[in-house]
Amino acid sequence: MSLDVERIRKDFPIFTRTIRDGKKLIYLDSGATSQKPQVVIDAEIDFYKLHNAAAHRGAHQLAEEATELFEAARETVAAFLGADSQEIVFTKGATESLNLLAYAFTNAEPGSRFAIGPEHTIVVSEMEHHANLIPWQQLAKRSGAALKWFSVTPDGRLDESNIDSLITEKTKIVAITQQSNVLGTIVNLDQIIKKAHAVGAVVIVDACQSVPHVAVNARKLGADFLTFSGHKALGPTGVGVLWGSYELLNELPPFLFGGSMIENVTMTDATWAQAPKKFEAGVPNMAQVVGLGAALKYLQNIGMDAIHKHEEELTSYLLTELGKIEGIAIVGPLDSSMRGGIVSFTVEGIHPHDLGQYLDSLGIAVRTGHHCAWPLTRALGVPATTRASMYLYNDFSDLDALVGGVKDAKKYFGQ
Amino acid sequence: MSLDVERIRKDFPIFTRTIRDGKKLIYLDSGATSQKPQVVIDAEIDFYKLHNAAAHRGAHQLAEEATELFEAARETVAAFLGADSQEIVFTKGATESLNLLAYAFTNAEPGSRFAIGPEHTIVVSEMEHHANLIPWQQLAKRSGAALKWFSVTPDGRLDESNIDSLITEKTKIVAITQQSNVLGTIVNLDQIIKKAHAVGAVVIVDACQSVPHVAVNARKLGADFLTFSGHKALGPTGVGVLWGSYELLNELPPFLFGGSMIENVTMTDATWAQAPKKFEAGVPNMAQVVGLGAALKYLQNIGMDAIHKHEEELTSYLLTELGKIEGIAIVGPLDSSMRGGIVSFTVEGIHPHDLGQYLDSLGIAVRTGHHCAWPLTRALGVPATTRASMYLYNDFSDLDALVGGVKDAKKYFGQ
Amino acid sequence: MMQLDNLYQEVILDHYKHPENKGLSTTFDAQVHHINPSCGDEITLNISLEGPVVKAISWDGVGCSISQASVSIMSGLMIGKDLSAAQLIFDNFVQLMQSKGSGKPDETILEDAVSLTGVSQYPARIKCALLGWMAFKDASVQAQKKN
Amino acid sequence: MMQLDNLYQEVILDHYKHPENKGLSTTFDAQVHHINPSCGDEITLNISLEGPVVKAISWDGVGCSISQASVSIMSGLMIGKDLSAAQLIFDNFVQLMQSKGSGKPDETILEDAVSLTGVSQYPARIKCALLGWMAFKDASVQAQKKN
Ligand SMILES: Cc1ncc(COP(=O)(O)O)c(C=O)c1O
Ligand SMILES: Cc1ncc(COP(=O)(O)O)c(C=O)c1O
Repeated sequence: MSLDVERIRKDFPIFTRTIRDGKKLIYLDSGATSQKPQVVIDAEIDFYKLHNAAAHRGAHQLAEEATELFEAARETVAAFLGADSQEIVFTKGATESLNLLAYAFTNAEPGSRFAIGPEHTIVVSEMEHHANLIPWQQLAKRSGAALKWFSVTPDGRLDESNIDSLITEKTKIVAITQQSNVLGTIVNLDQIIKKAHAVGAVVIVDACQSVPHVAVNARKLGADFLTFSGHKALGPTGVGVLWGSYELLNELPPFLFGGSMIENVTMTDATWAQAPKKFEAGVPNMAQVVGLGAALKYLQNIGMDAIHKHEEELTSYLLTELGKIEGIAIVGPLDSSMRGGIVSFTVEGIHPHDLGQYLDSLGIAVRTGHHCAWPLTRALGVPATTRASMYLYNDFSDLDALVGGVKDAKKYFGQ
Repeated sequence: MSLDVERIRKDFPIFTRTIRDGKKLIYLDSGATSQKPQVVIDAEIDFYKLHNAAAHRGAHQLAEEATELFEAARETVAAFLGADSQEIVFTKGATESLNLLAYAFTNAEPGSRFAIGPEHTIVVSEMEHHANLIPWQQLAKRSGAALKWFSVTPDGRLDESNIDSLITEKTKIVAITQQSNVLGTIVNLDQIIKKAHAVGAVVIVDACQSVPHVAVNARKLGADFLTFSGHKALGPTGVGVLWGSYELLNELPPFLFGGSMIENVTMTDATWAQAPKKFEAGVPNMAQVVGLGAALKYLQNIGMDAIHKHEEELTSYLLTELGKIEGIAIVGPLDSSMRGGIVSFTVEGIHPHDLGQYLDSLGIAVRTGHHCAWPLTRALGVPATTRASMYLYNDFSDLDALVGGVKDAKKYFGQ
Repeated sequence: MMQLDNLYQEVILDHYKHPENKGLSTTFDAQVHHINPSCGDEITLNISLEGPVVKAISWDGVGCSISQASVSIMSGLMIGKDLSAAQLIFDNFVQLMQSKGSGKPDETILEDAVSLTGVSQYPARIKCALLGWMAFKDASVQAQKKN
Repeated sequence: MMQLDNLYQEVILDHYKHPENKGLSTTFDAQVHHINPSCGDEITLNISLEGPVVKAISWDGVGCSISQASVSIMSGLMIGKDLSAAQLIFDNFVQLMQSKGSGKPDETILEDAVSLTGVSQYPARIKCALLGWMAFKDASVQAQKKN
């Protein structure tokens, strides 16, 4: 294996606990949220114990230290994404980031490049997470713009065959995922970004499932905005990142209004600070931002390429082993080079919820259901799936346990 | 003193550190953010180390535990506010809560009780924090409604003399603070709430500076919505609370769209879960919510009445001692029963920023500037003030240090 | 595996494989459609009343063994009962589900539904067990209004 | 108190008490108004050019000793310089402020402004020291455009 998983697991305190009367924890639900290494927990603790004060709001030493830690984390995130630190906005999660963008478009003055109306279209895909679908449904509703979408092929790839009729001169926004949280499919965005920019559309990338698992260079990717959640990238809960190319970010109208995002305020009006402060109203989620910085440093030390390779090996193994079980149907591409470390499947005669419960009794944590991508599971023609999602702390033995568990479940439920 | 401060300080690890070459930390900036007791830090750590998983999104044991901890914290918050747990929405902070409300009004269907237009007015006050001012300025702009406000009397109280011309049949929203973060003034909201409800307006209370310091019963207060930030109430950064009376909360349109806030989703449309889930899109700030629960339990164990009494004693002492210094002007009421533990002042000939820096060199942390209430400092006719804000871990010796520091600063700057 | 057997009792797996009253009737006094947003399970349920008596229940849907067995058991229990008796059963069952494993089910009231007692120890599954019951409740209220 | 003396040098307190070029001229080529949003300090600054030479600077404003002294010192330094020399001084000063205490100020270029060296150790105060300088920069660009 590319990674020394045994050593890595020692960094994650949760693996010292057991599940359901003493069973080893087999955590295959990192697509929902990742576990946290001690360094991340320590970074939050240190902030609270030693440097806690309101960043950017005081001249005293604690406030200075809090500000420095906060801004250093911004630089870490920027370096991680190959971006400039002024292009990094901290949010509470990807869901907020995507809503921020959708509302900011609504807040745009007529004539601004973000202004959107009935003459425009918004393009998404059928494999979007609800977080990258419903905000655009709502923006469409508010603005009168039409919502269009890429379909999914029967084998779980993005169907780009009708790109020319989808992305047209009318297109204002293309919001699309870089990796499906259900199918595991990695979406090659090059053609879409090129086409979108050719017609002057703004491209927004949901990188929740990619950034934690594979090196992503925001600039090189060429999109305009990109977002991910800290908690899926070994970071704390309650923090997310919105990256925007600076020119657009600075032009974008603000979303949340309050302290620290202003330039000047009277009773009747206000003007805004430059980006990124313009988008960070209120006392920020400082400890979480600092924790996220520690998480990304930890990932970088191990190496995103090694992590990606490791997950490829695991995925390939799991696809093979699961494929041997009768009655199993894997959703998404069967070619492991087209996917990240997520494998969703169904087992004939066993509802995913029952399978998940059975696996849980063995200490194996998977997710079951529609995975917040209900239109996709509907398009796939399944009411729900069971999803195993992997990360740097998983190894083949975890997958053997899963495969064995599925086999046992078939017996248990009499299939 | 009402509280055993020496014992309390032992619960807060930050007080073991020193400032600027070995000076004792005198933290008088709790109005910006409070320090954290070990129990709060431990609650976050425990969550990450033992129970971390996506709440409400899995049938495995970790997800069950995460859900239970998360929902138990909701019950703690509800009990703290004398409310029902279904009335508690977790946000990232008061700023988000207030923006949530302002956008939700915009999202209301025509005919809904939240729908707002040019025929309506929104009423705030001149002593609002930017977080409870700018969202309403923007809502006014979006909707065409007129923004009106209560003035502040020269001695820093809310001027209610023109309440009848301010709150009228046209009034849709009254958004007002329960305690000024600059003046320390406690606003008696009874008359305003009564009047607002008589005309059918929705009353929104910014309780950022009250809830952490004095027992607040949301139901008894009689407002419709109320918000505070966890980080000012001994809780983690990155978490806030929005309370709403259930009927209104459940009718209120959602704000952030994404996972976990839905009932059903297709490619073109979505329907919503009941409150409070409707307002909690995305994987929540779980560790922070759990930490906030621990913070409120800690406060409750000490007793909100005792804390309030303690702060009254401190405030009264500080008002007296500062008042003895020549050239000092205290803003806000001089009667300590009308204020919480916040004292803002100016010193003739010394700019607050310089005073703050001098105090910092002695280890004393205060805040200087407009305190995110710029229209108020403008109305008071001062460019900025120095603010000392107290909490349960402060004692008379902290205030003696402050008063001594101010006197020394006068000498240092030649006043 | 003992704990899990608590959840998946024989009776449940039997009902899952051989559900009762599955397949929607063509006539009904009320029809409702309920979903479980967290996992996507869905149920459509028809009810016919004769005066205060539940004359017929039929249903269709997709879901896990717990949700399917639970609606099957519920339909068997409720058909032929008058609505006040049905309400008693309903209340008893909801209480049992919310008991966090400490509930003592009354077999004379709940009959086969006591096999679902184990569900109350799995918080995430309670909604599965209640899906059909909530649909029944909703449908019976609507049917009464109509009659 | 030693560290603080580093920040509040005599020269600074002198300029604070006796600011140079304070009081706005009635004529100017450009007038700008800058604020420091985090503390509320404000400055209005007038500039007059004669060809490429800074002929006059006058200003008014409220702010802390650092911001007031800094603009006072800046005005003394810039008046009479041609714009390229002014740019050199400006760049030098900005660099010094961003040096986190490690900068070695060039006294031949910065003259009295070296007294502000200590500011670079106090991150929250750098904006105070730069307020007037940024206003100068902005005003000189505007004045050039106009001329
Ligand atoms: C009165 C008042 N309202 C609102 C806020 C905003 O709170 P936050 O910055 O935590 O969102 C604050 C504190 O900054 C405050 O003191
Ligand atoms: C692809 C994708 N997009 C968006 C989200 C939303 O992220 P969060 O819930 O952290 O805001 C998730 C995870 O839930 C996801 O997997």
